[in-house]
Amino acid sequence: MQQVMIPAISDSSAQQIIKILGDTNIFYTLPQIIISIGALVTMMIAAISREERGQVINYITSVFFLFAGLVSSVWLASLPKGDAFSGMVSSDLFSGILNIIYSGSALLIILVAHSYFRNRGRYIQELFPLIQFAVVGMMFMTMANNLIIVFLGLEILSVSLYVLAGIDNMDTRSNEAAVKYFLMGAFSSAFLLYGIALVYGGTGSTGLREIAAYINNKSIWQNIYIPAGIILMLIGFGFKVSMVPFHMWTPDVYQGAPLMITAFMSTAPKAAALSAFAKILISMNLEPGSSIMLTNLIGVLAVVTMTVGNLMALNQNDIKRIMAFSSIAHVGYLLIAVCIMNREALAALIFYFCVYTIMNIGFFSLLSLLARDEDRNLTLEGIQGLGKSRPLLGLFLLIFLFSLSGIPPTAGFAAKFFIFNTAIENKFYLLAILGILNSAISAYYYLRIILYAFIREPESGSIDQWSQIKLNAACFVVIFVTAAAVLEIGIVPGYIIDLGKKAIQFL
Amino acid sequence: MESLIKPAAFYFFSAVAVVTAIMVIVKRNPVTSGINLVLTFCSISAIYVLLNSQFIAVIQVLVYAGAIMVLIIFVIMLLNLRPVESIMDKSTGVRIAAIFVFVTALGVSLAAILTSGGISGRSGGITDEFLAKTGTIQVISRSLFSEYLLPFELTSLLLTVAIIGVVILAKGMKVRKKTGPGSE
Amino acid sequence: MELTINHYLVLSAILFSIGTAGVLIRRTGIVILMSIELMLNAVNITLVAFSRYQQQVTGEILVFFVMAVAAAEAAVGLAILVVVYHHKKSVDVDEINSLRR
Amino acid sequence: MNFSEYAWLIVFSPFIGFLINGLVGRKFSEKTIGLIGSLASTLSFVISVLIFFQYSALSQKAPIQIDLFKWIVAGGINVSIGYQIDSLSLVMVLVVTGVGSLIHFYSIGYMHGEKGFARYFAYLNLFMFSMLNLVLGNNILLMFLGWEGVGLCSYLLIGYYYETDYAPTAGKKAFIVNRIGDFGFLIGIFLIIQNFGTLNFTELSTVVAKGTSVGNDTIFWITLMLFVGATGKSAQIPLYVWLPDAMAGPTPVSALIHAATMVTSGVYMIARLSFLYVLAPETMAIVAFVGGATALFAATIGTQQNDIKKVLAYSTVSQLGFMFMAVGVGAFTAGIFHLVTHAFFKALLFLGSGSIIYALHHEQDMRNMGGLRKKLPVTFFTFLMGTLAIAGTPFFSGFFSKDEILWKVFNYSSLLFWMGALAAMLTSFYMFRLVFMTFFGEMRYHEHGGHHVHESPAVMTVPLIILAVLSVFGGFMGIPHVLDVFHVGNYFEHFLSSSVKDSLPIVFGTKEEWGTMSLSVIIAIIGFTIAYVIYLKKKYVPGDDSTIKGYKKVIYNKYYVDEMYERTVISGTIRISKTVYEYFDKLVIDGIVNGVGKSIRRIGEGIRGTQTGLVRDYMLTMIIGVSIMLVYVLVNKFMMIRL
Repeated sequence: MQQVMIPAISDSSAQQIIKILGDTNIFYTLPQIIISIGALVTMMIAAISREERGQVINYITSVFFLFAGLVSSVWLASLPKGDAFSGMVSSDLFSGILNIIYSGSALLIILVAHSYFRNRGRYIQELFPLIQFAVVGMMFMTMANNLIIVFLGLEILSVSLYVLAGIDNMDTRSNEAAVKYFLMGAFSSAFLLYGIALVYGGTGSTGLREIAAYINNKSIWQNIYIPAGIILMLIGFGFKVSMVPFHMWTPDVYQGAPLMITAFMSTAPKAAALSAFAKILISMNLEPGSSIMLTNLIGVLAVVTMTVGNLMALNQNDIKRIMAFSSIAHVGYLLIAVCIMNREALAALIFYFCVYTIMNIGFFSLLSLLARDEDRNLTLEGIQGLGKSRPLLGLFLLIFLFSLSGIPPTAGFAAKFFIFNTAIENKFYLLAILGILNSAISAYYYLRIILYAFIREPESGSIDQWSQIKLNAACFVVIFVTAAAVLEIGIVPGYIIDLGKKAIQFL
Repeated sequence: MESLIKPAAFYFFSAVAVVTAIMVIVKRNPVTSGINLVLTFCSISAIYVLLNSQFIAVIQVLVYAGAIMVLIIFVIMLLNLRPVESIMDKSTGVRIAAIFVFVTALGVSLAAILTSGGISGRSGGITDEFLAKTGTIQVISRSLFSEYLLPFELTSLLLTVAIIGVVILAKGMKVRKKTGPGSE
Repeated sequence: MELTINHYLVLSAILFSIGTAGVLIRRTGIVILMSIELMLNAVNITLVAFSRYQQQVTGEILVFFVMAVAAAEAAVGLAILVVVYHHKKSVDVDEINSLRR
Repeated sequence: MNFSEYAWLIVFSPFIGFLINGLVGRKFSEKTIGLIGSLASTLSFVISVLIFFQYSALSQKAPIQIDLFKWIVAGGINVSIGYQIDSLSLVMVLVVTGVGSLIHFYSIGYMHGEKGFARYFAYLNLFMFSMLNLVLGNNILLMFLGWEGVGLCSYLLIGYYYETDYAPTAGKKAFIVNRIGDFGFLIGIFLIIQNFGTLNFTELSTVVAKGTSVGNDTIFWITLMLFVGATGKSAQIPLYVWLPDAMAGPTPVSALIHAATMVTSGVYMIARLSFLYVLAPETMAIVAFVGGATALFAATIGTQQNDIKKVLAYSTVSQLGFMFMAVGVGAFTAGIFHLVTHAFFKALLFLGSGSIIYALHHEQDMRNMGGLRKKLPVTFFTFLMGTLAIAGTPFFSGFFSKDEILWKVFNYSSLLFWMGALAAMLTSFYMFRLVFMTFFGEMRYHEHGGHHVHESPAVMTVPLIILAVLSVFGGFMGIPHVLDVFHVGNYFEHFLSSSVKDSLPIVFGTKEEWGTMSLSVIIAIIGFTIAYVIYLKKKYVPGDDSTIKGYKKVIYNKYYVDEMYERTVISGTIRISKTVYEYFDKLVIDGIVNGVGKSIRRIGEGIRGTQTGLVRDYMLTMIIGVSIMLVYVLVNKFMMIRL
């Protein structure tokens, strides 16, 4: 029995450490390293300079580092799969695509955030390092092969987001968002941790591969710790993606946080949490049949989530709140794919992430042009007459909202189409039918926004307000690129689906 | 006699931990809650000693009792928080019902644990004898700097994020941008 | 009389429940934060117990990281609460309700 | 020169028009905008005529495929943006572009001076683009794309007069009802992918022809779900409610979208997938009876309307019912034939009513019309031709097509035949009622402020005349067998046979065919006579109810009793139909549709209360969720132990 110790102890320890450092394959974490360096550099710049020039330098620096991170993610995605840090993380096409989504969305958001925070009147340069750290956390979550890494990545992300939500410390609404988000987030991460502990206790390991090997030998019902632990982990991730009944923070935090922070929170972190959870499930081989319990549970949660999200959105007046409920509803559609839990469904999931991120960022960037008075004007009445006095902005609004409600030929339609189609192909008829019915309901509140923007007469005074909007170049580029992508993906979605399917092969 | 010391110690420290934990949540004065929480942490540390993980026991005292709780109590003092009138409020009935449900759920799951026959994972081979020979700190630190190098680095990242966050939140607090009904 | 792992797990579950109860019944933000710390500690007991009874170090190392996380969360959480106190002169979470419905 | 190579231009020409008018249209004069829009549509028409002549000369009429590019290639499905030209799509394209072009020209006159002239033409061209994708697409997904596109344009055009408060609401209603239908359509598409693995019409029909292993149940569900989509788009029971409201849009839009083209796309879809539908006789029966019921039901409501456009709207619903009845019994050719003739005369009637409304400065209530025969001679004459056609006067186009439907239906079920016959009688009644109330009798319109009623400009009357000619003579392309004394043959059926064939066995002989034909003539005359007696001889004008709105006020004001009293002079059928309208339509159907919407909103309002803003309440919800989920796991565990 004495011989089964871990090798690190039996050899000469110094040699062992050198050997392990040699096989770390550190380049597989290149995007994280680049973006971390970027975060540290921007943090320094923020500490040194408070001037307007410092802001611009900081902005450009963070754009540069995120872009470098994006490029290195693309490069990593093109490499064959490989492990790093003695199997703690692994790089493959799946994580590559998601890393591209994270760094890309952060890049787009920073491009817009610069002008947004200038207009808001409070420019906080530490915004940049925090967003970059959050991206690093998300990248580790997706690449993780070990529950410890998932947990730490999630915490890096969460802590950054708590602070980002409250970043405007002079705005009471932003403070309130931060308190709510922090208290509930810390509460839910205790559950996540308990879940990890139970899974560890049940299987004797925190590594996903070892856990999978254990479960393959026995069943998850071998020991009650394992299913209970998975459920508790589901709660932790469910909180992050705002799954009902862990969604209650979403509208308040989305409404309170500064607009571009809301945009960031509503896109990449959801993809990160959901993809990490999906990866955990798929690497544990919990495909349908092996676990009816999970399939049923997630199916019910999916239906409840989208229904609650859609119903609550119907009577809202604040656009940020509408978008919060809309994001809850979208998570419901995503959970359908998680529920099916086979490889095709995961390809549809990746596709949905891409599309959802693009259209949400586009829509929020458009809103950032209209935001006044710490976003308090972003209500339905507040955007009255936009379509008439600024037809171009109106056109973009139309494109994003049609995409969000899933009307062809926009990307939103293609994304929903693939999810529902996968559901039907795998004989999840009820889920598909309820999903489609839900997306029919959702048209109502997106349409309300359009109705107010186009059909209601502008309020007196808002005409000057609309005509005063200056299209700043970076913001316009983001809006234009996302709108074009929404249409382009809607018309030719095939190649991204193919990419998603390839990505799943690597898992 | 020897075999009775460990269980007796366990029950004693468990009782202290549970009682002080309850004190944390029922005391009206936040400072009292904080002091009780320090006691809870210390008894948990003793439990770790019983489990033969002295290293964790030591850092438990250092980090929790020594750092985190000092910080919390410092903030309580800084804000000069008064004891609350009552910890109960009108919707407490519902809350207690919910806690009851939750505790029941947890209790039932414990029942399930007790019936399912303990741990089932693979054994790592690090026995108490081995630990006594090598020393806990050596074992943990070797793993920490080889196999668990990445999480260790991530921890530093996490702490950096926390520091930046605290700096952002704290700075510029004195400047009021505007006054009026909106800013309260 | 032998101490089994179940003893430690039950203790951990009890402390976790007490922590949960504290989060739910208390209105003072800082006490909620303390209750959350209590919950994390309860999980730590589970981890160490599993670790020892499976003769591994993984659980203990995880505890190490949990402590770091707890410290980070406590720091950020306290900072947020201080900011709120600055505006509202109170850390009662029931008074923080301007965003709703 | 092979014109079919230019088929993509049919589709994209209106799109180019849309881009020009939509992007830079505001800078042009009205004339330029109108010409760009109309010529874009006319170009499509010209190309389709050229292709039609080339195609009809072919001896082997195989479908021509034009694949533009691969659209979605993923896993099992392979969908391209591609168009298919065969006899069925050619007929549809000719109707869409032909009638569409006329309406474009007409709009130049009708919309003169309106705000957003360029926007109107841009939407109209976008509609043409979507509609042509719908009819020419070689796969169901592209068809669905067009299907959604036309719905969108319909929504935009109904809400065109956004200053009024009812137009946006009507647009929203149309949009949402259509989304419910589309939900069925989408499920149908998913089921086809799952079971057949292809969405291409030709491949699909080859798979089906080879004999498929797909079970009858599955085909039943596929066809039924697709039909749910059709009921939404083509305004059949129970989803017809949006169409009468859709009349809030400009009248040319009503003519083009809500009469001639878009609303018929459900019929086209069933004809296009006829190879699938014939495998599901149960669905066919449902289609036939829903069609029959709609035809009869909408016709009864049509008799009680006083708004000239509402009469025509219910008439459209009723005529669509006839088409569904035809395709439901398996007489696909007859259904498409009626679709074509209906497009002629209904577009004519709508444009005629538009001409009246234009002359009377947006007066739509027939009680304020009358005696317009002399003031608007061209409109009157052409309108009369349209009325004669729809009423089924012998040798007018409607006679041929409606008679063929009734004859085919008679072979299927006599009950359905009598429903159709009754609906035909009511059609004749309400149409002549409309004509008598509008053009005959005394003039009840008060000219004021120097506005004189005068005939519309030529840009509006010329399309009327062209459509009148088509309404009168259009029927001769499909002469029924018994009337074919010169043995020219039924050209229409012959042409269509290369893509659609009837599945209905003809069980009766020539004698019965003569019988049904004479019966339908008699029926038309009965309807005419009743209308003549009531509205021309007795000069009855329905009471003024402009002060009341909705059924509630009717009851509260006790006005309803007075009205019932007044109605004792009118025949019993009319009274019943009035009741049907008041109670069934407004209360039940509208109530259900609005009620569902309202109750959904109310639920939303209710659960909104959970969002209290208190973070502790949110945590409480979390804990309850956690508890339920943990208990669920334990229940599972204990069930495992039991097993």
